[in-house]
Amino acid sequence: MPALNGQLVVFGFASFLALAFALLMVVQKTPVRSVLSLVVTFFGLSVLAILLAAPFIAALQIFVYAGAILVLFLFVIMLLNLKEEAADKDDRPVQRTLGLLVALALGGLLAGATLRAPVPPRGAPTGTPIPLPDEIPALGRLLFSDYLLAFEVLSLLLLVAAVGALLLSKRRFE
Amino acid sequence: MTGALPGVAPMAVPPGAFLVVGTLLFAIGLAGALLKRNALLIFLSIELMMNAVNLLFLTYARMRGDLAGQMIVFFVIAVAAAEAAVGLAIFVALFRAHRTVDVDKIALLKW
Amino acid sequence: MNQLWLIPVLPLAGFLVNGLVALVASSSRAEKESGADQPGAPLPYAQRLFHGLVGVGSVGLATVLAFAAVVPYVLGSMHNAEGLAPVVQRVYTWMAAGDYSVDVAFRLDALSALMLSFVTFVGTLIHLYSVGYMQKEEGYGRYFSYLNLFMFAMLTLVLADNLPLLFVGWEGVGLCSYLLIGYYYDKDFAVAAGKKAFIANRVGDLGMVLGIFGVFALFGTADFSFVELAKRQVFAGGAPLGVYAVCLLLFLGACGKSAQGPLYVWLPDAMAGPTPVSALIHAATMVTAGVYLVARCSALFVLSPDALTLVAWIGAGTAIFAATIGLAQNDIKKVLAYSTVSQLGYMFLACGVGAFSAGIFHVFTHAFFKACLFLGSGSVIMSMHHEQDMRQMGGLAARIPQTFRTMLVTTLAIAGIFPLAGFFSKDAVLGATAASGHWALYAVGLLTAGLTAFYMFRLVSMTFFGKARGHAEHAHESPATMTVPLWILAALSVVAGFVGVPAALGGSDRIGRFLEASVAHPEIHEMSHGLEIGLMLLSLGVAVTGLAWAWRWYGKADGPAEAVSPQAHAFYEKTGALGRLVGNKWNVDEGIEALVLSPFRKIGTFLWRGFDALFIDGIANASAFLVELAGDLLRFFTTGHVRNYALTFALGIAVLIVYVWVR
Amino acid sequence: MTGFLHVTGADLACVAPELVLAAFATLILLLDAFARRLRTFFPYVTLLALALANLAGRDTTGTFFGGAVESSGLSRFIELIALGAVALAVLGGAATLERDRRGQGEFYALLLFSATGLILMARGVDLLIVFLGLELMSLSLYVLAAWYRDVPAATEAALKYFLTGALASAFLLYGIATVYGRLGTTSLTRLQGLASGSARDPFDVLLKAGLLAIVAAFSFKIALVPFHGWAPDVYQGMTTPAVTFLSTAPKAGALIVLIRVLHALFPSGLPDPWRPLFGVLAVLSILFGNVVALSQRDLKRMLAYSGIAQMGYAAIAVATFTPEAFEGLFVFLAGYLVTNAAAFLTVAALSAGEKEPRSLGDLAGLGRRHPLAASVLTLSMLSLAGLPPTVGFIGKFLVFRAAVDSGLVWLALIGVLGSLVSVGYYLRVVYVLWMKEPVREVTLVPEDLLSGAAFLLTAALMLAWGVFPRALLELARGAAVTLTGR
Amino acid sequence: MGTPLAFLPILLMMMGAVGVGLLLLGLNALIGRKVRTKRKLSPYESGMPLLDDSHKRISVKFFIVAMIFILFDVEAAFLYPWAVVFRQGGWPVFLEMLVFVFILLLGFAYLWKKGAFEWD
Amino acid sequence: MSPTLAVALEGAAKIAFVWGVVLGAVLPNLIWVERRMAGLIQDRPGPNRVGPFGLFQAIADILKMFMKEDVVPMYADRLLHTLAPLILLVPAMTTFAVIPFGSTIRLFGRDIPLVIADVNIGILYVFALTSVGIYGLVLAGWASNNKYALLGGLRSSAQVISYELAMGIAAISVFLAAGSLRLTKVVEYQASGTFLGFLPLWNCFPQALGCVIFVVSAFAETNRLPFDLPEAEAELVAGYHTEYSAFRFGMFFMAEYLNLIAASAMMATLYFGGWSLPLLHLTGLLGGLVSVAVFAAKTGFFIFLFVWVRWTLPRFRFDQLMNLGWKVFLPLSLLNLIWTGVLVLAKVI
Repeated sequence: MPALNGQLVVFGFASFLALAFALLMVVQKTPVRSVLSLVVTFFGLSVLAILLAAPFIAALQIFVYAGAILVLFLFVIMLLNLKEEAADKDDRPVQRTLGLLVALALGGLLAGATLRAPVPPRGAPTGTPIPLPDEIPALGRLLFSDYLLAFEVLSLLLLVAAVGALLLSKRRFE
Repeated sequence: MTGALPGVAPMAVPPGAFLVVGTLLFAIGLAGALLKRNALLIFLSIELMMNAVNLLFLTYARMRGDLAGQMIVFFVIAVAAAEAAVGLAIFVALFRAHRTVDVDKIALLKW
Repeated sequence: MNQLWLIPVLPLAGFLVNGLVALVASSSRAEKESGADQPGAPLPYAQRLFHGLVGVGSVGLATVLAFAAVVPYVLGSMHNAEGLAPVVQRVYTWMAAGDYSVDVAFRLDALSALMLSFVTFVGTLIHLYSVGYMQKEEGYGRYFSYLNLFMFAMLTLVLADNLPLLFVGWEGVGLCSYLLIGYYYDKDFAVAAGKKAFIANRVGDLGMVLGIFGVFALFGTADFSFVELAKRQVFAGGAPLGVYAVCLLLFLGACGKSAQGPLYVWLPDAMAGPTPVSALIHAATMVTAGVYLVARCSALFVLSPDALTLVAWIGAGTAIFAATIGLAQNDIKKVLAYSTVSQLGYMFLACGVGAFSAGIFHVFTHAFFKACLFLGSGSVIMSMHHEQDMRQMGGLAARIPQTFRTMLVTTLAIAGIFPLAGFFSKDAVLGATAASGHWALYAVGLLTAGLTAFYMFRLVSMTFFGKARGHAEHAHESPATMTVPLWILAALSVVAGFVGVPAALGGSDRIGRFLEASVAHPEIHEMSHGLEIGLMLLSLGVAVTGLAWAWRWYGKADGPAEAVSPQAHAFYEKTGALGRLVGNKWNVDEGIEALVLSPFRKIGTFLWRGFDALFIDGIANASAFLVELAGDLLRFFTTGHVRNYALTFALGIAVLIVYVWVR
Repeated sequence: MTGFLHVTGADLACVAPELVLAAFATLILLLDAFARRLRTFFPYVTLLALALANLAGRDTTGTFFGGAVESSGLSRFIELIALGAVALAVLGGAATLERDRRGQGEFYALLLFSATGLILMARGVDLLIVFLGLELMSLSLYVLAAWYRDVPAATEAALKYFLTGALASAFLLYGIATVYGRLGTTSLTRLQGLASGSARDPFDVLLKAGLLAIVAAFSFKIALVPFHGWAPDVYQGMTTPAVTFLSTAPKAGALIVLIRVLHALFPSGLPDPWRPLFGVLAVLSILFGNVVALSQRDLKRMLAYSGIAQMGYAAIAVATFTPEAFEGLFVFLAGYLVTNAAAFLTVAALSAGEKEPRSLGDLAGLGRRHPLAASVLTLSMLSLAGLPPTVGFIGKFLVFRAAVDSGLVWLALIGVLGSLVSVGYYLRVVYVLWMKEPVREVTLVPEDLLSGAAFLLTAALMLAWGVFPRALLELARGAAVTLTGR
Repeated sequence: MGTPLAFLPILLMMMGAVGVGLLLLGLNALIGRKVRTKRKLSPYESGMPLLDDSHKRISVKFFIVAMIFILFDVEAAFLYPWAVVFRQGGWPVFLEMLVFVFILLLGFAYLWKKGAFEWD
Repeated sequence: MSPTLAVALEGAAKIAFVWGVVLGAVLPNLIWVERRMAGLIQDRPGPNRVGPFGLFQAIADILKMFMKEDVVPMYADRLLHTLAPLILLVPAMTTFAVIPFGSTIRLFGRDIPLVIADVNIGILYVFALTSVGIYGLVLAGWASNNKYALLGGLRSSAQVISYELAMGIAAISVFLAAGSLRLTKVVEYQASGTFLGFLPLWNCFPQALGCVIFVVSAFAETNRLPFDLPEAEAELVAGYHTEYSAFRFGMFFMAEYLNLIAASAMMATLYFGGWSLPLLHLTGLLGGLVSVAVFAAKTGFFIFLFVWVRWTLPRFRFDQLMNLGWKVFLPLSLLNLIWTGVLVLAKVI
């Protein structure tokens, strides 16, 4: 089944990209580069999303996450003129070691649990089936039925975010 | 590989692989959150964690052939945007008051 | 039948009025003074009058109501051979959750009627006394509001029909006690004393609260109707072991409040409060709450003989232990405080051998003579311009004759001299102990009686007889608001015993029969009247011996202030370390340090109780210290570094995942 | 193909309180922008909003908006809690904000938004709604934390709250994803009964881990050890009037969500690994909170640790998981609301200002200078200590009793022990307040009508609910019925 | 054949574009001259010598604009699924979206009035 | 042949065609046209030395850029300095993937739609790429270690995001009418009927407002005059590419022109019926070729418009520009959205 193999290759490529650059993001000392690494990770994730029959989400991933949120990060980094993390010796070795250990342990535990979890999971699908290849109208319908309230609440959330962000960042506020 | 659900083509890549990638990304994000010293980058790592979860959602949605997972991701992205706006504004205010965003140097409140 | 709920509510109203007025007045004063001049100036007369009127009036009115309820009840019980059924007045349902509920309900039965009568009565007298005693003190209104609040709590405790409501009063009296001990808050020792009372009471409360839950678990209710269930041995859940545990827990609560066993430590220090407070709270009423609780739950206790035995031993041990310490105290109030601890031990001893009514009888008589003694000592202290050291007194008999006479009478009463009140109640306790066959306990009780007579007469001698030392020459008698209560209480100390004249002396032990309806009365081997009278004579003899000895050593009391009595001094010198130890309150307050340093350590086992006290008090102090230390150490986990918080968060999840995975 | 949802009047009526709150919040925002002169009226407008929202709340039952939210005794309960918390924060905070010239409309708007989110979170029966409600609530609070944005401590508090909060959100999402993936839905009503009443948790490890992530995220909001780290710092640095809200209602909301989720999965009681787990969380919180509170000298910080301990008692109810425990918990939460709010209100009134630390020593002698606030603080300390006849006693009593009743004697023992330790630091406040001579001059916020009302209201409730708790108990029972059906 | 396949050409195109870009850069590096002088390499400062850190902290305005952009970007994101079901949904869906947009417009008015769009 | 391979080959062919046309033909000529026209408008000759009428000027320019030295300033972030132009160029080159440049033709027994990838997210893909492009601007400014460059980069990106919103919302009205995000569907919709009975159903008629907003925003998006503030010489030297030289600079240049072309194509597709012409329904190979020609003509018109406008209008001030974007276009685009919604619901379109 070459079609399937093709997907496998793309999957491998994209997940390598995502994981490698995520690691790079953590290891990287320069804030700007960390942000850029994450952009690449998001690109990989977006490819994975397409493989998972979610192109709309894939587009949003780039459109909102990479295109807006990370740009905001970048702006703030420049705003605050953040350069490399101070090169002086790390004075919190406990945090460093334990942090690494905990992250490893948690990753290991969750990954282990994921692999051990029985497939298929319990319960039959109960929601809207994914219509291929045109899921956007279905998403729209879902948005204006099951998720209508969530949708309207979201507008409040965005409003609060706008108010809050302006409040905290504006130079003079009275 | 899950059995083919109505309306959903079989998955070419075993879903477990996606899940593991998502979990690993989650762990890497966590590592970043615990190891970074710059508040922005800590938050950036947390954003990565949320994205990892998004991948899980999409995988589960695909496994079950249920669109709700994608819908949730949609919302999560929106929430992440709002959170980012507020969070970064906090960092700006923080920087103005402390002249740094290095979380190790910000510990007036303790004990 | 009038409304029982009015009885506690009246003092509550008094508290509110006094408290509010005092607050408003003090805040306006604070504004006027703006902290510049001394805030401790006494209040204007009109305001004092107001506080006094409200304070005394509300309690007085409650007393009237109480007697209006009690008297018909008592009279009724006299006509009714079986005693009257308890009157329970449900005011409203307080808490209800699931299938259980707790009512605000007041209960009038023999036990509460008896308690009610003397609590209100003594309370009123002491309020009255305070009007005179406190007139020069600052915070007059505050004082009366606290005192009223105490009365409210105490009356709630006494009248409550269920354990939770009783607990309301229980905590209330504790709080007031704490506030009043720390009344002279500018003095360090008062603060420390408050703290000590606090810790001891907390340990007791632990038992109390868990005991209440235990009763709930055992019987499904905490109304005192559980007593009936206990009599019929109906348990919702739990076995005899549960009963034992609940008894121990409740007794732990009682120990905390009534200063028994190692938890006695707070009571002597509590004397830092104003003297009327010591009289009311730390002698006559609150400290007897533990005895009351045990008597209240007597039906439960008799189901667990082991628990009762423990109660008896702790009571007896405390009695003699405190009495020995009382021997060597020089602070007049401290002597009385240790005496109180000792007498409380007597009461528990009685309960422990199953003679609950004897215990309550002693509570009853003790209230009068101990209140009188405290008030008398207050009068002495006031006349001595706040001197409390007996070595600075002497020869006061002529200068403050009314105080002297009342105190002499009550000293004889507490010493158990026939036919004063103390004789009958103490004899009831000792008799019951003997009847139960615990001769060792009896011996302890008897010895304690002798010691009591000794240290009490020592007090009288050092204070009123012999040469006037210090400022004793300039002493003046107290005003009438103080002496009148003294006389009333003294009179009662004389006659109160007659309600319980035993059959052996031709009486009918009325109080015992009266209480029968409310407390359990397990099988007690009847003693022959001859033996009984013999024992009475024995105890009387011991008491007289004690008195005589004290007279011999201290009656002249003409030595210098450092060694008032040459004989006693010589005795202590002879007994060496033992004497020093006793003189030093068994080194309790020096804690572990004293344990290490004391040369007495080698023979520590000889005084096992002492060791125990040292040890246990050490634990109490050490645990308080350790908790604070733990706090000081643990707070550093909150490092102020946000990454650490994230780390703990993640670590917590990781550990919990491992936990759920493994399980 | 699903159709579209036709919003009915019943749907709107169900969320009427949220609608009113959000509408007024927006109104205040716009008024602040366009009619700044009306600023002095904002507290009153806020109170009006609360009153209207309360009137708009209904006692209907059922799920609305296509199974997104539910209406029941429980949601009514959290409504009242949220509205009450905002009311107290506004009443008590208005004077402080006025003094510092920080009474911008955003403060009130954000409080209202936060309450909206809280109510939605607690009544949401879809995890997505829960998540959104949580975020709405939290975002507002993050901003409120830094309300005095030029005060370093305030921004630090906001930073800490935000970073840890975002981390908790990430874990919450992980949990929701796992529940969704393993069980196929995020709807709590559809999850109902997937686990039959077995003694052990029938789920696979991954699902357990996911559930644990959800538990952790809400334990974070509740501030249970070891998810508590943020609380002391945030309480200390955050604007006091806002802490009044933060320290009360969100905790109640998070607890309710936790119970809802667990109840949906385990309707017949908590199975094995979960019950001891909550027991452990409770014990850790009680011990840690109380012990560390003993060694605190900053009032707000002490109250934070005390709050950790108090929530430990609440966690006992979660571990017990019986109808009686829930009733007790709801009583406890309502009592905690007025008690803790009273504490923070008075702390705000009795301290020099937002830019200064609130050391315990500064309280010395304030009993005479500010008797009303001092009395309320005293009462609040007694209630927090769980002394009868305050409401603090009732709640704790019911919770502990329920625990003993279902065999969790050890938990009740720890709980009682903890509350005994706690009396130490609570009464220390009382002691300093009344029995110490002032060390230094502290300028106080002048008492105004609103804060006076807040003091009297909280005092009255602390006592009235302690002495006549029937109404409160009925409310709690009504809320518990939602979960237990009886 | 599922959706992912439809994106294959895009993937190819991207790889191609990256390839072209790298090729161009590589060619330039190969062909271009390489004479480095200090003056040439110093940042442009209108001919003045470099005085201070050239990464000045920039105005918070940019942050505010980006922040507002994010929020409206999200709003726009929600408009897409709405747009495609609009015809089926009819008036109710139209109104529901209007509510959403209206709330954000209120926020917009607030931001406007509070001076978020003022560039001094 | 497996479906994957078929799609890949077909896609590769179309990519080759599109890039061939755009990079090979349109881009060089565009540079020439622009400079000649500038000359025309400003009444000067313009380039006229290299080749006939200076036609090879563009090629000469490009070659020159290759020959130039690739200077990376001191203290600059070398990696990011290199990446920035690439980040701009790649999206610019790949935008064309979803734009249908003609109708479906039938070749080798297969129906071949004349679009590289007909994906359901359509326009979102374009916007996603646009937003990635912002990184190019910001990073170019940041990596150069030059304050003018930094400020220029930030200004450009602020400008881009400001107009992206209005543009996006304007575009949504189009999809509202078409009922799909697929650009092929958008074109089909515009070819499917008439507006008010006599106009083609091109979106530029019912949504004239949206069309204007889109066009103007597209100008801003491509940093063209009157929106070329980032390059405002007087203020910020040369904006984000102050410190760029040689072909790195050339890549910015290239990206700008590619964006211009793509924007023109988008305008043609969204508002002017794309490859369709009213009353013209040819099928088969001929129809396909005609449709490509129609599309090319429309796109060409807009390219011309771009160039024309650049040399005729004065430049905005930065605050004016931001005000226009936020305070005028954003509300107007929402108004247009509502207007379109009402039209749809009233069954006018």
